Amino acid sequence: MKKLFILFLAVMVVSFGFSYTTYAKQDKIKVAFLYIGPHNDGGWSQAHDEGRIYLQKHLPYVITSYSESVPEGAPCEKVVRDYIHKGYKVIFGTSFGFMNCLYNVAKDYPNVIFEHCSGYKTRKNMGTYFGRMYQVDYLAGLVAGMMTKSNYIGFVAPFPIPEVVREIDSFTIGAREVNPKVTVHVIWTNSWFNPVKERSAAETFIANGADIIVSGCDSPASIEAAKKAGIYAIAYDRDIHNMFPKTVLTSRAWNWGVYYVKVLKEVHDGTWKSEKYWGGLDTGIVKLGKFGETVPEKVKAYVLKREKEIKEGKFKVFEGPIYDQHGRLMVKKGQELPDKDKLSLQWFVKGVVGSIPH
Amino acid sequence: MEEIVLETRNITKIFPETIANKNISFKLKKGEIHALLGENGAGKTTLMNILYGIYMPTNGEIFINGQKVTIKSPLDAIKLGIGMIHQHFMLVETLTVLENIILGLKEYGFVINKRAVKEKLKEIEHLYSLKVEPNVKVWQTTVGEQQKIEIIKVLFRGANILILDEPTAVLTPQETQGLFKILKKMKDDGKSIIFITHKLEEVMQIADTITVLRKGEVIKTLPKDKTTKSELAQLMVGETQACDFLRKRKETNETILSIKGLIVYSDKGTKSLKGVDLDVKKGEILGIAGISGNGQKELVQTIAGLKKVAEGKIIFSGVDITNKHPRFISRLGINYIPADRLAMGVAPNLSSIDNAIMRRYYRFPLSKRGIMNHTKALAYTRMMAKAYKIKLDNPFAPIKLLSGGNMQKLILAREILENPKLLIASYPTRGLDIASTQFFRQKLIEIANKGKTIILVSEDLDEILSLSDRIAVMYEGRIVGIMDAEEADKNTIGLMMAGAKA
Amino acid sequence: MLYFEKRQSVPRYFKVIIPIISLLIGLIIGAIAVAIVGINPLDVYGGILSNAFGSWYAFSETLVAATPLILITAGLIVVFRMNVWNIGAYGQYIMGAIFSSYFALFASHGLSKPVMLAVMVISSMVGGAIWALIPTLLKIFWEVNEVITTLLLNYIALYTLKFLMYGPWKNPESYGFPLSKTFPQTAILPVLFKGTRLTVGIIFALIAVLIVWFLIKKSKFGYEVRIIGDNPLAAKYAGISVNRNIIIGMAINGALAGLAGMTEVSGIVHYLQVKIGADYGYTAIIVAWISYLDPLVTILASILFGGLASGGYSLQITMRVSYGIVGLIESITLFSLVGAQIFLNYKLRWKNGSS
Amino acid sequence: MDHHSIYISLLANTVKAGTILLFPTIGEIFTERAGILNLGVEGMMLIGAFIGFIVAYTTKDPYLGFFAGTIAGGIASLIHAFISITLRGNQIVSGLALTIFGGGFTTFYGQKWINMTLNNTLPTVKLPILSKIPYIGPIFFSQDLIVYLSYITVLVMWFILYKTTMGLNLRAVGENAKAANAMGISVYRVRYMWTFFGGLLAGAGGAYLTTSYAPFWLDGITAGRGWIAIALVIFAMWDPLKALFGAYLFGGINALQFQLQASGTTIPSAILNMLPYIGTFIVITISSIIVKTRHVRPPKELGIPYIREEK
Repeated sequence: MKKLFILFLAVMVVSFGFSYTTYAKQDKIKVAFLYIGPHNDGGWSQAHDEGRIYLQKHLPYVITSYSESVPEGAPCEKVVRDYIHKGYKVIFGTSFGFMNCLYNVAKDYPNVIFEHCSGYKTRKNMGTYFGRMYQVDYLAGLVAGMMTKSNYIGFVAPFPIPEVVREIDSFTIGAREVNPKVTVHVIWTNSWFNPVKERSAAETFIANGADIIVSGCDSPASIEAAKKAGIYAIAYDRDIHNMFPKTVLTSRAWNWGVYYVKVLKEVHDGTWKSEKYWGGLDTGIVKLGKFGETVPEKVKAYVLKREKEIKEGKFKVFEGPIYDQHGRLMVKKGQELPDKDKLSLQWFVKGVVGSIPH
Repeated sequence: MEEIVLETRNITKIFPETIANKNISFKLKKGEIHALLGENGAGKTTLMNILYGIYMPTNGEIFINGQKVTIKSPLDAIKLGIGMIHQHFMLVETLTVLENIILGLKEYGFVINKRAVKEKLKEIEHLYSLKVEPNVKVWQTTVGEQQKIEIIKVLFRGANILILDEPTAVLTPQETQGLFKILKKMKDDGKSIIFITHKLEEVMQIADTITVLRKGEVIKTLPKDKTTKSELAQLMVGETQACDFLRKRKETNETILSIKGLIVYSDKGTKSLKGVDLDVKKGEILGIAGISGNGQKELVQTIAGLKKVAEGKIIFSGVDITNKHPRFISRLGINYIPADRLAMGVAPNLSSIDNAIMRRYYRFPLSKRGIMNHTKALAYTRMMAKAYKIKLDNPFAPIKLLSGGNMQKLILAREILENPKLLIASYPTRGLDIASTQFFRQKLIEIANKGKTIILVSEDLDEILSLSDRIAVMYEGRIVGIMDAEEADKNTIGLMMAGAKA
Repeated sequence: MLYFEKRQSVPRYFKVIIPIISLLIGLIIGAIAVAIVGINPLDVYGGILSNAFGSWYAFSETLVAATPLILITAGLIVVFRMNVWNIGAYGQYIMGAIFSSYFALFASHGLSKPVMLAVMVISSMVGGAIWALIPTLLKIFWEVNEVITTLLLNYIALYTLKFLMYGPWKNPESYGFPLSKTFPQTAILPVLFKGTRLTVGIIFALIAVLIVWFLIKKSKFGYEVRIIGDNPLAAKYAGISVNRNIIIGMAINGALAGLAGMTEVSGIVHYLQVKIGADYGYTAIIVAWISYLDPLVTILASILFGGLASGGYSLQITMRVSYGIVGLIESITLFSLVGAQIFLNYKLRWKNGSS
Repeated sequence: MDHHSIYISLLANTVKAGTILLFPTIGEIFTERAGILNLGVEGMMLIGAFIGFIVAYTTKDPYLGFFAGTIAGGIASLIHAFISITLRGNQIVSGLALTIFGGGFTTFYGQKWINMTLNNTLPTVKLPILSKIPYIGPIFFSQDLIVYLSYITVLVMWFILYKTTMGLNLRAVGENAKAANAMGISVYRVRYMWTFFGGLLAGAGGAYLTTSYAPFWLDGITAGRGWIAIALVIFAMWDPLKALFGAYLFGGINALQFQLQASGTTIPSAILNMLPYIGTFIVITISSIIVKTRHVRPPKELGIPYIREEK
């Protein structure tokens, strides 16, 4: 036992030696990104990573780094503190689960700037950011509503959180605007990224007669299933029109780069302030992807008209009257659902078949 | 000139720290029955395992039909025409008789040709009057049938050299005669047979040539016609230690243990005890005879609380101990030396101390309020080793490193030191050398002379006859007869062991 | 021909040297794996070392990761010694977190900090123990294989947690996100050293190890566990109740795993969420084995593997070395260790084929 | 779509999903029959899935991918075979190590393959005549070739186990290695062979997953299916034919939860996700009780190393 202990001490001593890493002074701003999945996951994290690369290209005074597959629990804080110890000045946490981790660390490092995606907690040195994807979802809903023949649309959804509920609702609002017979069916996979479950869910929809599959998850598995069955799909996260030109009607895509550039410019100029950023179609942080080959011009024109109206603020997705699943009037005519309620949305609009646990 | 089918030259087998065989040379002639005679531990089984490719010899050579051979595995042995019938049958219980017979054979096709197998079975039945039911699972057959299966297995492989390792141990005297008939028939067919045993009578009855082994060495090879039982005994044992058990019988008419209508099921769900009634009198040595597998093990384990009673009652000194906890029973004064020491009697990888205190570790002074006193445990073990002459170099070393005799002594000491009123000893001398066996028998007599009651289970009829006051015979889960030792003779007991009513 | 020959005695230093060599083999093969993808293994190991032990902060983080490992391993040792294969420490850990969180979230009113923490400690242990006893009772009564049931119960515990997080226990102020409310101050374990996240949880872990050490080496229970582990038939013969001891052992195991869950939510995370340290339950199995089921050695081994895990995460930052390297090193170490067990009982010998 | 076609289509998917489990279950049955407990199924499946994916991706041939994944699973099993057969190590721990190894290996080397998609997956091949049988045809005989291979595997392996000398040797080795050895059977060889076979089939299950069912790569894509396969071995009571029902039953429970959601149930989805595991848990408990009362035992020497020369 004694020997083991001595060996252990030796290891300790040696490893202290390693810690004397040189600390190079640099004028460049070091920026770190935390991803919940692999940087090349083809979905959420990859969209952020594309944003990071965009940032790197556009601002010469920025150095970026990232950590992928960062666990949301205890290890997250260590990763963040390690970055800070290495001189990183801006930390982007790109998943909801990093919120409390960033919030805790931010308290200890008032000179480091923290930006958290999709959460709600802020500090003086910690802001949040997100995009109004629901606007794009609505546009995609228009496309789907006009393209479906069976009027049965399947939505493969990850978790019953407001972000996703909002997507399903706005999509349904769009689809039923042009086709009141449409029903949107929901299956929760309880996972952001699980191709096997996503495929099973899509296949279940197809068996039940769906002719359009909407992916709310981060892998293209459900789109793959749609392709096999020869039906349509609507993609999420990134524009993957190229991969499935015949299947994908359109994509709801993130474009984080514009925001990252905005933040770093502010940081560089010393004008950055903590805020709760929620940009819409007009900012470019969210966008509608390319239309599929089979989408008729008539449909495209209708959708693009609406897109323009939204950008100009003339059209609002969550404007009443909106009824919930059970037919209750939730938003009165002429009113719009306030942002606060959008952010905590926990009910389905009329036309959705599915349930949210309470 | 007689044809030599098998010859060994200077076979030596060294196990770590023991030499099991030392320069063993002997010759087996065609068409003879060659007995290898020796006490337990004389190295007979090791030698046979070497011939059958289970062990590799450390040194020495083997010749088959004059050709030097290397036998690396049983497959090599089978190819050379050697067949072996092991002391513990090599049968797969969950397979059918037929499947066991053709196990490892390639002659019956990739897809098993059952019809061809059955035809050959018929042939053998015709030749040797060996009849078995091919489609029954082996676990459903009796011990006698299992030996038949083993013999058929060997015949199926066309063996010319047969090795039988203590084949009569599990047979009734009558079944033994049946076996001998078959062996003689085989011999007449030109097969050569090696017959391993320690029973002099059998040797005299069946063997043509006898090789006596002692302590791993060949003492002498001699033809049966030119020797006598007493000479063989002398050769086998070496210098005999004079030993006389002075049994002072203190039997009373008081019943200490009373068993009524005991029914117990085996793990497989069959009845292993089918209604046993037995009264044990205070101060007697009751021997239980029977071929193993007839319920002796289940009976004593049930008394010790290790098996569940389905029906019936066990009363000990007026206390109902039916289905009571084993510790409750041992605290009442029943202690038990199990049949298989490594399987049940000890925890082989633990120290001698841990094993020595197994019966009293939870009591003061070894244990107090759940905390153990290791110093006291060591002292207790040392005391035990001294009192019972157990050779214990390092009490902290795993007990499996002790010799069989020492281990058995430790178990005996452990049980006797609990000061039992009733001691159950199951096959207490199995696998022990002569000195240890004598030591054991003497100890048993000694404690019986002090007025303790003993139940002795053994398949060695001589042991039972020489130690017991009364003898009960078990057959197929029942006690078929009880008699006073003085009135008993081997023949009647043998008949009862085979199921004949007293 | 190479063959194994039975040993009569085992040199004492073998038990020290085998785990060390096994770990070295794990590291060497890990190094080869890293080199194949074109990264300098020395950089990788240097990185792991400095990130795990290179500074007081790094070391404190290693201890944070070691805390649940020590607790879980201490319990595993008890049941592994009886040849009961609890693979379900992860589920028991989650249940401990859930049970203690219940009190932190819904019953903290008016309780002082010491009382609150005591309630949480006890409830987490009860929660873990209950989850461990389900497969134990099934094993005892119907011989249901505990490897499978404990493993399935991990999934069931995880989905129970998910159900609570998306449903009834969701914080109404978290905009519907799957988090509980943050625990009140009274339900948060005090930090030992300022500037670190090291809480009194590590003290719980050390106490647990001492208790298990005492139980195994000094108590009657430990003696019975030894006999059961070596020969259950002999145990039965000696009047030891095998089932009772397995139940006690699994209850201890589950309770300690549950307590580990409590130290995580109350000490580190401060609220309940879906992801709370998934690897601990499995890593603890390796730690238990590499420490030869010796409770005191587990402290060292836990720190080592806690450091490997903690350092491994940092590698992703510095060198983009996939976290998979940790699993590779762990598994190869374990393979070597299990394979090398044979040298405790056998010697490798060379013999010419013909004799 | 009418209800008939919904169910037929769902059942056809169930068969497909069940195939992922069927291969490893059959493999583990034979490994255990030889007396070797390999808890590394999950790890071998992951390796099979990973290698299968890479090969299918680079060669653009899903069959080649499936074949390569199968072989990879077999090779992975040899680690376990060496440790548990030659070195007589603890099979439970070695199996766990194999599971961790599979996860670590594929995570480590799989980094750059994550989320790449196969363009060529296994094509559906409708069998002539058979696929025309009402109900049965579209469910069982309008699948890809590997699904048909799984049917053949079940039947052939059942036949081998009970009707051939190879199967006889296998059963003997798992029940009583000493006796088998005495009859000239090489216990080591039989055990190596069937452990390898188990690895092949575990690899096949994994490879089927990534070359047909979910043609992507991601960490831990098998998501515990290896453990379910081990559980199904008990359910099947070590009989290849029963494994077929077990695999499809599990696939069925899995499909059921999605169908319930699609038809708008109010049961929380986390509870529904739990169903397959609770289902397996209950099934294992019930079949263990049956095993106990019916005296269908696991192979007697399961998990016990065989040592030829021992005294």
